[in-house]
Amino acid sequence: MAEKILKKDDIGRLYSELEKEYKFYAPTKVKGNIAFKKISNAEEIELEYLNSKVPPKDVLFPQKETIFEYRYEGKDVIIEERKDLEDKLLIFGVRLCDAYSFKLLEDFFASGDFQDDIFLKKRENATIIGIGCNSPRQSCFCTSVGGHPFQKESTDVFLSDLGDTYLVEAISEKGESLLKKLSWLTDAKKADLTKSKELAKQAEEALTTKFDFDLVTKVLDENFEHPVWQEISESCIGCSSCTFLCPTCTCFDVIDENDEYNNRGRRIRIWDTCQSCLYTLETSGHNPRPAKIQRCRNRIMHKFSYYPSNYDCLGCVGCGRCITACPVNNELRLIIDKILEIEEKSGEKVSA
Amino acid sequence: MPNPYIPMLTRVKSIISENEVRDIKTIELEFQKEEKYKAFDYIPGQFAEISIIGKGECPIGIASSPTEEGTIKFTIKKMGTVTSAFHNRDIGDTIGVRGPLGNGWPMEELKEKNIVVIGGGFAFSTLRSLILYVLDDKHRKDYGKITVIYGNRDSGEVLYRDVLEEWEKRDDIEVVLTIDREEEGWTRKVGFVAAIVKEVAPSPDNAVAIICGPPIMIRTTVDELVKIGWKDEQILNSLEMRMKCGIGKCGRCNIGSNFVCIDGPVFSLAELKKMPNEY
Amino acid sequence: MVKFMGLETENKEIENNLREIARELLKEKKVDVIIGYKKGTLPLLSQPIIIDSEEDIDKLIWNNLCYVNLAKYLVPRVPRFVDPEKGNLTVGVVSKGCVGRALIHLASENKINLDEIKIIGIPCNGVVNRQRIEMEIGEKEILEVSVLGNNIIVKGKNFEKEFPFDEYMNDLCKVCKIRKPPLVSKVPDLCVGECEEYSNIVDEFTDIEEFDSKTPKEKWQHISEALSVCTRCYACREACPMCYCNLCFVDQNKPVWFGKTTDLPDIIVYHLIRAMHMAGRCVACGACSLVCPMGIDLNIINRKLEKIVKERFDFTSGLDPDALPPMVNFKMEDAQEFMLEED
Amino acid sequence: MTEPIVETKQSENKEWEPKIIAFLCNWCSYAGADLAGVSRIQYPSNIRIVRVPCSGRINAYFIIKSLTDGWDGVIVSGCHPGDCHYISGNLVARRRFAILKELLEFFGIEAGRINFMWASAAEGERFAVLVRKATEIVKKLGPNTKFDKKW
Repeated sequence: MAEKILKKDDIGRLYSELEKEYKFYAPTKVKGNIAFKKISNAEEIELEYLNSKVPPKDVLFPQKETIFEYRYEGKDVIIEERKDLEDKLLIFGVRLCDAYSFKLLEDFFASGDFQDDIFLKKRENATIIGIGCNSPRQSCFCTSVGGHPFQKESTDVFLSDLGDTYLVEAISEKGESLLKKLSWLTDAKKADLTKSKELAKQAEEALTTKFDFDLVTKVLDENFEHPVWQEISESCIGCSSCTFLCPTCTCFDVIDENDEYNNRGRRIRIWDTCQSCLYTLETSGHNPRPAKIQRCRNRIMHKFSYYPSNYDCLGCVGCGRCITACPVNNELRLIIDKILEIEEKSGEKVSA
Repeated sequence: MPNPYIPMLTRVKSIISENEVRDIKTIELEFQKEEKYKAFDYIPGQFAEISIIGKGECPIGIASSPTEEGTIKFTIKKMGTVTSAFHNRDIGDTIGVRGPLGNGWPMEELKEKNIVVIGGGFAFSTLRSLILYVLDDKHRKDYGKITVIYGNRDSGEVLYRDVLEEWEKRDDIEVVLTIDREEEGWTRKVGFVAAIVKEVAPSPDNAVAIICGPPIMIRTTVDELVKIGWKDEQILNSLEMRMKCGIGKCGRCNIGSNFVCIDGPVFSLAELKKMPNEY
Repeated sequence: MVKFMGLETENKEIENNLREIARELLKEKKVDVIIGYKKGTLPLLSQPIIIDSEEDIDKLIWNNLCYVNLAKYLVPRVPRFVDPEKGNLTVGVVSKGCVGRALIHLASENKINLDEIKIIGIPCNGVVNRQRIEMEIGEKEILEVSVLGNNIIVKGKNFEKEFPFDEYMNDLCKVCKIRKPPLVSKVPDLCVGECEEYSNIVDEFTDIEEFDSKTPKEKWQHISEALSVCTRCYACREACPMCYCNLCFVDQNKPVWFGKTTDLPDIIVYHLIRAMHMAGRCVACGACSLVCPMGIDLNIINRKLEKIVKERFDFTSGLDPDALPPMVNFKMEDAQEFMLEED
Repeated sequence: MTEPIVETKQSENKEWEPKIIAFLCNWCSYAGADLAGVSRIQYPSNIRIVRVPCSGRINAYFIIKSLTDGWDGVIVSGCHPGDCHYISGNLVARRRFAILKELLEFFGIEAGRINFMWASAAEGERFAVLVRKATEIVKKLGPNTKFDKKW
């Protein structure tokens, strides 16, 4: 299908046409931060943004989510499954690193003998409209983890910001059928395509942080007990900013919430984090990961060693949120540097 | 694929208080729908997420054997919020069950082999399941000699007295019971499990040792076994870990890249030695 | 390699003094390790650093971005502050006023032995309110920050903006009366560097008058809106030097006291009870607000607490290691106007 | 929790009545309430009493948890200052209550929902009067909705 052009002034029209069919999620300003929320007005859409504070995984895997509801009738329990999973979702204006995270999440939740039906159903019913990242931040490193500021593959429809207009490309079948509904879009010219390509190139060049993650994985696999972990975890204060703002973190806790006056309740899941002491604390009092060193290590190992060995890809999309969020600036780039230093040092020894 | 987080509903059929202190109970559950029971196809050593809806969920090893038809059993010690709530249940109460989960004891690999079962204290539940399974008429011929070494702090803590007595009467299974300290009226062995293992000295030839118990018992027992020629591959353990989902999604029960809930809970000592020491 | 970013400031003198003192302390073996700040890798940030050799001394910095309260690393001690053989090491702590206060208050709660630390006092003129600046800059990337005179100059691609420092410093710093670590008469050689003796701190609390005069409805509106974005990551708790409990009340599960979700009632309850626990203990460092990834401003609550404690119990935390904290203390004549009485 | 609860939060037909949880210290206020009962002094039936060893046992958890659990008001009553069975439990508690009350006000939550009082074992009459007063305050404030969760 041919590429189309969407004028920036026509976003409102796009919204009002799609809003009837889809639950329309878009980046919008909430208390000074960009967040993906279900919007009720096209004016709220904020497309000129760096990236959202809380990643858009929040839409498909919200911080608090009902697994099922229940009712007590005497000694009987009646379980009611969720009915809203069939709603059609539209996630508009997602950065490409986050769009890629949806693929990772989907692969993770679909892996193994048990599939997470709740997430997968939502994912199936969600259409993702991605937007190219013209000016990546200093803390971004998507190209090192197999992404790209203009990586179209993980979206359904792809937008690139050409100044006054957006170039619109349908990437998947879902995207094509969505574009068919927007028949009023004009056709793109060759110059627009060239411009988009140019922007992509510029964006790629703007990314200065680059890592060889194959090497990182190799070093991590060999150095579980290395003293560098002590150094890495030293200044960590054990808050969970990095994990809560991570687009690929999936850990959750399961809780029963009761409405005691009405003999009903719901089993919910809420985000949990490997940085919390309670995460692994057993009822007996034994804790397999009792200190910060183990918890910090678990986070890094999970993303860059366990993920590759279990799912054959890195558990990171290079969005840089953990880098900007860390309050003590104990950030990922430094950690990776320290890990790679192990390899350099051992290399020196061999050559010496 | 149905939502894997939704429990199947069962009812409490019977409750047995297992020990003198009365903080361990065995609860027998009957499925509310017959077809759900049919679908609940498990082997010894697997566990299930059982929940009191409104209180929470916890992973418990299945104590009954697939050969005991009609119901499933769990032995629960009163420890935290959910397990305490289990101790307050009455007959007829509704209980949710999700499972079976985990890999369980490798029943196929154990065939034709001698089995040495070593248990300590309350961790005997999945071992009970295993022994009942092997002793069943349908399966007995598939397996070799069975030796059971079961240790407890005192005689009041011995679980499953009825089946133990039955086993002691049989001649195709050797049962060695022990308690830590001498006690009046106790006619069986006295001493820590490791010491008894040394005394019994089970032969490693064509055999597999299955060990469940507190960490200190496991460590000392494994030392003894290694001394008399057992190999790491022949020693099986069942691990415990904090779990929420039981299906490899909630993240917390990983040891290295393995999840205890889906790759375990049964690991051989050889496998454990390859994993980081985070359990 | 990641580039470390400095902050161009005019207080080089403080920095030089600090390094001088630190060097001497290490050389004369008065301390085993020093904890201080070093340059961060992002503008508007600094990093804590632990130093045990003289080579690293030049990494120590001091500027208006040093907002982490270093007392946090002493309770409990990070592994490097404990020698497997010698036990607790003597730690030199680069301290602005509030870090010094935190250390002294923790000593009054018997969490720190003042003989095992040295306070390297620094006169602080306030830390930059980074969240406020980030929010006002909005969706543009900040690449460089400098403080010159009374101006914070923020530069990025195609923009440069100036913020007056006295307005864009952290709200608690604006009203701070204890800018240098307090001297402790009982342990006279506790402080090296610039410290000061404080007696009778007068505070009018004019800054929260406006909020205090609001109607309950307006207050609720403000508080519930501000807190509604909380993700319950507990960064505020983890950054707070006073939050050292092994198991926080929100994590307790036998029994479960309060909900863990991000529903508004649960968020409010968390912040309310945490505030309760801060009464008479908060040292007004503002770390909780400055580390919040969502940029929630908790300062106003801390100020209110300070006011209640000052007015009711005439107590200022972190001045005297021998003073009994107000919440474990009582006076027969404490005001009780709030108690229900017969008409 | 799982057992059916007979009482419902609001009876729809009648005029709304607040539900108040009262934590009474074992030595003074509980005995005071007892005395009020024995002396047939009437006080509102809105309160449900929990006996605690000392008002010093009560911290913010109990009070806030009561509010989150749906109680419309909380009363804490202990011995008069100086009369505490444990010498100073009520005095330490008084500081806690002062802070909690002011904080609630600051958060914009109706501080009138929580009421503190002293009542000795001999003051059955006073107990009844104060409970009446507290009930009126809470009744005026209306149902406690700030801590309601969405269902």
